[in-house]
Amino acid sequence: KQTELVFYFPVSVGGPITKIIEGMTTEFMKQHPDIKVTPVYAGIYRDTLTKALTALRGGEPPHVAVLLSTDMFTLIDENAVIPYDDILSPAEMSFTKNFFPGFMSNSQTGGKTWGIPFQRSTIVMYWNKEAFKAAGLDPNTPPKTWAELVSFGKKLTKKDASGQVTQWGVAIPSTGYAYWLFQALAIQNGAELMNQEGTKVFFDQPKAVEALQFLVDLAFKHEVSPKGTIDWATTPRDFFERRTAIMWTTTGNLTNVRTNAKFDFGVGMLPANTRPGSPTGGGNFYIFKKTTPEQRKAAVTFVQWMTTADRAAQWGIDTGYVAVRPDAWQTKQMKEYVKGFPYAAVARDQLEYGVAELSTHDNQRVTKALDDAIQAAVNGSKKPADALKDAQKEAERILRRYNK
Amino acid sequence: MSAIRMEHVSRHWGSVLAVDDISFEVEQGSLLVLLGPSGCGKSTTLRLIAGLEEVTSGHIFIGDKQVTNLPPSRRQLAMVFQSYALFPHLTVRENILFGLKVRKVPQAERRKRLARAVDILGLGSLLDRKPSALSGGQQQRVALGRALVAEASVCLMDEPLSNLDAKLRQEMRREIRALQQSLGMTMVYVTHDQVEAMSMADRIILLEGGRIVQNGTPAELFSQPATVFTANFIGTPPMNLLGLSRCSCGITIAGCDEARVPQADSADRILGIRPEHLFFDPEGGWHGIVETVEYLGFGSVVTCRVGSEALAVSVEGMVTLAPGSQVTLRYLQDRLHFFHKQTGERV
Amino acid sequence: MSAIRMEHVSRHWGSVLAVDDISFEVEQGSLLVLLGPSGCGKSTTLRLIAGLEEVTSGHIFIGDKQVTNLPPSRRQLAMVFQSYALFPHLTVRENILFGLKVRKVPQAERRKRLARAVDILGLGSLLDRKPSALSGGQQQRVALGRALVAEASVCLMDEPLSNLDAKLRQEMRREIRALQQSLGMTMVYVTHDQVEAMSMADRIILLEGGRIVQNGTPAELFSQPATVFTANFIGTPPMNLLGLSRCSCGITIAGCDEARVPQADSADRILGIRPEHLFFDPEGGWHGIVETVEYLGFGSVVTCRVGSEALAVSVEGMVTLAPGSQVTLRYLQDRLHFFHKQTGERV
Amino acid sequence: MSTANIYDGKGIYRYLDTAAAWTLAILWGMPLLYAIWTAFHPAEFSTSFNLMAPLTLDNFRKAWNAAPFARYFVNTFMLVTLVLSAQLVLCTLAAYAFAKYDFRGKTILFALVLMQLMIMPDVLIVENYRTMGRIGILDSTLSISLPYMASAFGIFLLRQAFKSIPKELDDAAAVEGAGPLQILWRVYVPLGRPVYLAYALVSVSYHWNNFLWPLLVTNTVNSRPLTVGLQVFSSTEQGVDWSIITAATLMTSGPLLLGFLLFQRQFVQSFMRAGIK
Amino acid sequence: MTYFAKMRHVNAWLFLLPAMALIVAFTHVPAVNTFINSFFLDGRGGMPAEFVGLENFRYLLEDEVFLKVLRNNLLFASGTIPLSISLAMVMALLVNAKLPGQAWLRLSYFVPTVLPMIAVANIWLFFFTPEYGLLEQVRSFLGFSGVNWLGSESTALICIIAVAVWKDAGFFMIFYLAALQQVPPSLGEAAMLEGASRFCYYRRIVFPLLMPTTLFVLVNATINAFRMVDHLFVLTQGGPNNASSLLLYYIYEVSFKYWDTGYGATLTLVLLGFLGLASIIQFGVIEKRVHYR
Ligand SMILES: Nc1ncnc2c1ncn2[C@@H]1O[C@H](COP(=O)(O)OP(=O)(O)OP(=O)(O)O)[C@@H](O)[C@H]1O
Ligand SMILES: Nc1ncnc2c1ncn2[C@@H]1O[C@H](COP(=O)(O)OP(=O)(O)OP(=O)(O)O)[C@@H](O)[C@H]1O
Ligand SMILES: [Mg+2]
Ligand SMILES: [Mg+2]
Repeated sequence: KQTELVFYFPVSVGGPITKIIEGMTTEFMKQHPDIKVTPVYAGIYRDTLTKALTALRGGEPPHVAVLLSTDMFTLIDENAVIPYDDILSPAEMSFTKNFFPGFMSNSQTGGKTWGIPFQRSTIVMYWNKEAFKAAGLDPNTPPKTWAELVSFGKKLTKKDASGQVTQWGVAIPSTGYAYWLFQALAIQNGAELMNQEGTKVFFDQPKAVEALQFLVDLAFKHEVSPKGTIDWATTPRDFFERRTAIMWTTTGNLTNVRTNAKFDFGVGMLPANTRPGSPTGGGNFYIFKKTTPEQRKAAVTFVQWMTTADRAAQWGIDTGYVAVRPDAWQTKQMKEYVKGFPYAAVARDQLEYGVAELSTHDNQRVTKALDDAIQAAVNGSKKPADALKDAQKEAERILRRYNK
Repeated sequence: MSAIRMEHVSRHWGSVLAVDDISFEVEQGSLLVLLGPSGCGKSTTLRLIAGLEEVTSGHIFIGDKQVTNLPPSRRQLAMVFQSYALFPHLTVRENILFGLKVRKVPQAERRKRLARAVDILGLGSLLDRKPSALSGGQQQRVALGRALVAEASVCLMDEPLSNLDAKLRQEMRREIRALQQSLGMTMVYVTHDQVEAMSMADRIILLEGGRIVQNGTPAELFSQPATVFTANFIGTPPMNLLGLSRCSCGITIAGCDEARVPQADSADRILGIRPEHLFFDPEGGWHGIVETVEYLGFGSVVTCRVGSEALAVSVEGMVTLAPGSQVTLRYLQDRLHFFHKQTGERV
Repeated sequence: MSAIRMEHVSRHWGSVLAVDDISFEVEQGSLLVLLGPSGCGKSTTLRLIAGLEEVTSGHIFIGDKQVTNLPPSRRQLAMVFQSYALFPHLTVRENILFGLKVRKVPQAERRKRLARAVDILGLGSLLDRKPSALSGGQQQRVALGRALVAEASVCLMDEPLSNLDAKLRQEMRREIRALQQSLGMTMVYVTHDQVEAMSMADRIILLEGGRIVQNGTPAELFSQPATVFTANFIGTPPMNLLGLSRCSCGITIAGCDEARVPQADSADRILGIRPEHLFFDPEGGWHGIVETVEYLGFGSVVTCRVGSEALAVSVEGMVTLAPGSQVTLRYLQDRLHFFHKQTGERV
Repeated sequence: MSTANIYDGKGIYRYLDTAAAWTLAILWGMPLLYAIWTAFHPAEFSTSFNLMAPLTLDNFRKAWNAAPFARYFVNTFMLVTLVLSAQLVLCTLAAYAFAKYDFRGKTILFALVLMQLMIMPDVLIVENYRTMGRIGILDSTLSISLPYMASAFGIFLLRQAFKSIPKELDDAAAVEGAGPLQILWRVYVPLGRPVYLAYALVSVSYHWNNFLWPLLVTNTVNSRPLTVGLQVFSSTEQGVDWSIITAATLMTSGPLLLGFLLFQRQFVQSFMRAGIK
Repeated sequence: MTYFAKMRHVNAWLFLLPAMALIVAFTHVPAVNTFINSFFLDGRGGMPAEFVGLENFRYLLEDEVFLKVLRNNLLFASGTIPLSISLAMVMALLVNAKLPGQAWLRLSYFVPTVLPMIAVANIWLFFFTPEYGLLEQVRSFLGFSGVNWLGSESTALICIIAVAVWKDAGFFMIFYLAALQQVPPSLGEAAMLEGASRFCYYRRIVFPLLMPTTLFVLVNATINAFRMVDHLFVLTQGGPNNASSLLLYYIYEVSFKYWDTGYGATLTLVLLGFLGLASIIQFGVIEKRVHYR
């Protein structure tokens, strides 16, 4: 008799990625005829979480799901998922050592492993080499520091005869995942935004305020970036349309940029201020509590199958996400790929400076508070310090019940 | 046996006594007209018979069966409505056969009855049209057809002609009457038009305020109105109703010493005299002054003032009397009517 | 001076000649009726005068000014529509004053004119009601009021009474006529009802198919119809139009040897004789058989067959002649009309 | 239809009116025009307009392959059918009761029904979601349609329509021997046709396009209607690709658009005859 | 009770039962439950809900997001309602005037109604995109300075309003069109004979006659103003900094993203309050003034 697994996943690319996942599950089922996996494609991360939790409330959650690593606390609080430790023996748990530790830090809490990295990413910087050339910059040298970012940006910002900007220096999105991009700036400025337990946040510390101030200054003071919020969804298109010479976005966009950019581009680590760094991001495999023992076992089998070195490598190649384990980078196909396209390794290299993504209890709400603060600041409607103070206050109120 | 019998039937809506303790019978095969001014309860009476309204009190019999509590669908009668109530979405054929289909009459029987009705009413070429593509008269006939095929022994009609123009109305009147007589139907026919009533009815029931004022043949209502109300309601133009006064020379028309009315037994009467029974005649005894002259197609009506009263006089064709001219009037002696001044009842 | 003059006016819609080369004049202070069957172009003619339609060709004068190309708002005339066209959201007062407000007539003047109209039409108690709270007759009066206060010298009316019941219609007829005369208005009045036309008009223009058939006074149309069409259109019931035939003893009514018509100069004529001019008289020369008897209120119409023709005879009051009875008829010798069989024109 | 209004612009005014009308029309048609442009051209022309741009159906192919639109179509189609047929039956019966009968509590019941005009199921998503969970029909076409099946708007509209049917027709049918249901079926329903048509079109376009509630109660492809599918499809981590999105948009609203194009005259007329005022 | 009366009651109730049951189950019961739930704080992870009295309401008053969203929604309503209604009326008048291409005009005005909001919002997203979006291309053609339409707190809500107006106006137009066709042409002719100008005719005759339609449309527009949130999902997700968030969208976030059902219920209650208030005002006050039949 077959064990049935419903599997929610959020890879959301207008195109082949759903097909890739479906292909992988089909392949998996061929090898494991006793398990039947139904992949359900559920939109972006946030929607997928909403769906999964909504389904949980409705009594029929999925059995396995790829959800943001940062939603771990939320899922625990909702009593939605079980740790892998409850399914596997300690010996069997050793497989978690195969993954980059940078990715695992978001996947474990209280000594238990709740998620297995799958579709992981970090933020990287893309730049338009042609634009660099036109601005008299070396197309192969991206900005390494905030100061360079500003000075390069000034050169890259082009205006037409009437003073209208036709090309911006840099675009750092402030919708969709505003908190994530902001966290990168905060890390680079030496600020941690939360504690390990996800019960405290430090939004209004001076270093964070400075980071936000920097983001605001890019638009208002240095005028190298558009004023107001910059839309996550349209930023890649801005880049393709040469409306911005540099953009910060997820490594997950690598393949997208490769196919759509009609010019030579570069991919690099984010510039540093007091230190380099980027938060990790992306999704982990979670196993839901409302499952039978057989389903749990089957789910683990599925998860482990999906994250073998070969498959992690292939997944990375197909999508641009970071292959989640070191040995994946040693596979033949990956080596070849990196040889042909060295930028594929940038994200891995940056992992060295990776920091766990902002993740707290009631994560959606806390990040929403931070998002609002960032948007208020880049809109000029609040001073960065005030905005972050408000966000801090709001976050503390939300986290009150987890601090008892 | 009477085809319909109403026994002390009333229908009240709150304090509105639409029909108030009415009793009458309709003879098998006869045509009864319910006549009266607007709001007098004609439609309500008819709808009570049909079962479309429920009685407040009283009993209704159709044939020898009490139907007081039966729904309309089980009273086995046919009805033609003021606006015909043809189903606009059905063809003439479907309209006529509607009831038979609903009653699950077998196909063969349906065909037979349809053929007969179509034959009688001359609807042959119209069968596949929708009512909207028919003239008023044709619609009328379809409505009749629907009533015919039901082969109900009683047919009710609520002002079926009031939407037609004068000419057509006259034709349809004749047609309905002929049909009723030739098929021997019992018919109750509602109208507020006394001309229609007079020209069609075997019997007329005149209603006022939910009560029966007079129940008689057309000739009776015309020549012996039981009350001032009847007198005033029947005839075109209506009967002149004149106040009387007593003066030195006897009883006269009010306000005029010399227009004597020797037939009156008291000044406490109202004198009724039809315009048709007055003539301009130099030898007449009443002197009047012409007030207006109206051409009414069929003839003209001259209004004259005699004393303090206005008298209408019917004259044929067009008249050329100028307002203000002096006239003398003669009346038919044996066509005077007298009513009590207070009760309005015939003396 | 004529108040309105139409010179060879036509209005065509594609191939429809709604109004076809019409010329006439309306005398200052008179009432002209446009009469004719449905679709003959009456409304179109009126709307051409008002400027609501454009002429295809021809000229229109109001007073001594050519208005052919002026918009309606600048022709300075008043119009009463068939459906009154009262503004449903305005009170009676606002309806009446609408035009004056639009034309910025000073307050004092407005008040004066309103008071006068209200006085004439007896609308005093209705001023604050909405049209929906008025009876048909009252609405009619408001529409008249609106026309009155404009104090335009010309007033047009398009079947203003056709929505009213018979009784009210008769009253309003009288009222409108009295008003028109007392105010000395020039009025063009459209109707398809010959009785209305006859009882109101100073002059009647009878239209058929967009052309003028006869233009004359009511008495002329009645007593000297210019064509068979007029003869058939005027009078209730209409004139009997009888075919003639020639036999051994002279010219007779078609199909009957002995009903002689010595006045006829040829059998190629149509004989017209009004029902009012026929009498049952044992000494009469025509023998007939009663076919139907109809009571029509004002009197009765007896249809008799003489030869192959059917004759209507008017009789006063109710008649009790049974269908099938034999009668003899007498006619007024000087009231016969003859028309050409082919052209239909009066001989 | 109506005769010409004498105040309709003449001469120069007519030209001004026409210009105004067309300016507005172009403004209003812009999004659709853009969608058509973009969907039929390669991606690089989605933001720049060049008359010489090559035509392609690629975007449609990509969109069609990128998500199970066939399934979504089936789901939406079933949803719309289910909702509409339930609405027609339930609203007809209720409207008939309200229009024909006089019974105690009628006013109160009608007021209760009318409340739904204000408090639409769209607003009570939280509670209704719970209810669906309790009945255990989440993630099904039934759960999307259930709250909409008894529509106050439908009841109201049909009641108006039924009330405008002459009482005489009802009486005539009763005298002819028809019972209440027969009268409903043979007289009221056929005569309400324009209203049914207008209502059906409104209802179909509403449910074809409804989003928030289906988003909540559906989890999987098995029940997900087009709108939700489209949203899931178009919200990507990688940013928007208008060529594909417009192609998908045209695809999903195609049937409805086509239906309206074909039936627009009847639609507008039935609206007018329905006397929705 | 007489036979007839009994029949009436039984039949009427039978016919009403199915519809009533569903309406009660999905309108009245949830409304009451919402009221009850607003006194509870939701339990996490399957814990039972906790009775907290008026705490949710107290929080309502401190919740800046709520206050902002409420303000937005009122602005949204006061933008969309008059705009969409007046545009609908203008469209109806234009379409009714038998101008060249009438059928196309009607089609073009009405099409937004048929398109799914969620889909067209993506197209509007393009229009509003800074730098190269359509609006920007037009703007730079005209030489004004660039605006980040959706990204700026001051314009995001305006964009949201614009899309809503675009969507609704054509739908309301149909109602006006239907009403306009019922105005007898003779009223216009009478007014013209009285010397009324075109403007005067529309102002004094047509608009007052359209009042009942306006009432109907007003009710619908008001409901829509509190119901239409689909485009938020695509255009702004309520941002930036909640500048374009609306009440129902906030309810969705609170209830389905934060799973704070108790507070969600409290917010829903506010929404219901607004809808109720709107209906009372509209039916109570305005109807008295517009009724003329
Ligand atoms: N459903 C009802 N509710 C209350 N009163 C009614 C109802 N139907 C009729 N009436 C009242 O009963 C009285 C008689 O009405 P009915 O319709 O029988 O008059 P009618 O003689 O047919 O008049 P008409 O010639 O105008 O048709 C009227 O006063 C009317 O207002
Ligand atoms: N707008 C129009 N377009 C085309 N034909 C028209 C128009 N108006 C009137 N007609 C035609 O012109 C002819 C005369 O119409 P008109 O309305 O003047 O007749 P009428 O004498 O007033 O008839 P009725 O007594 O029925 O009102 C008719 O054949 C009619 O069909
Ligand atoms: Mg009646
Ligand atoms: Mg006419």
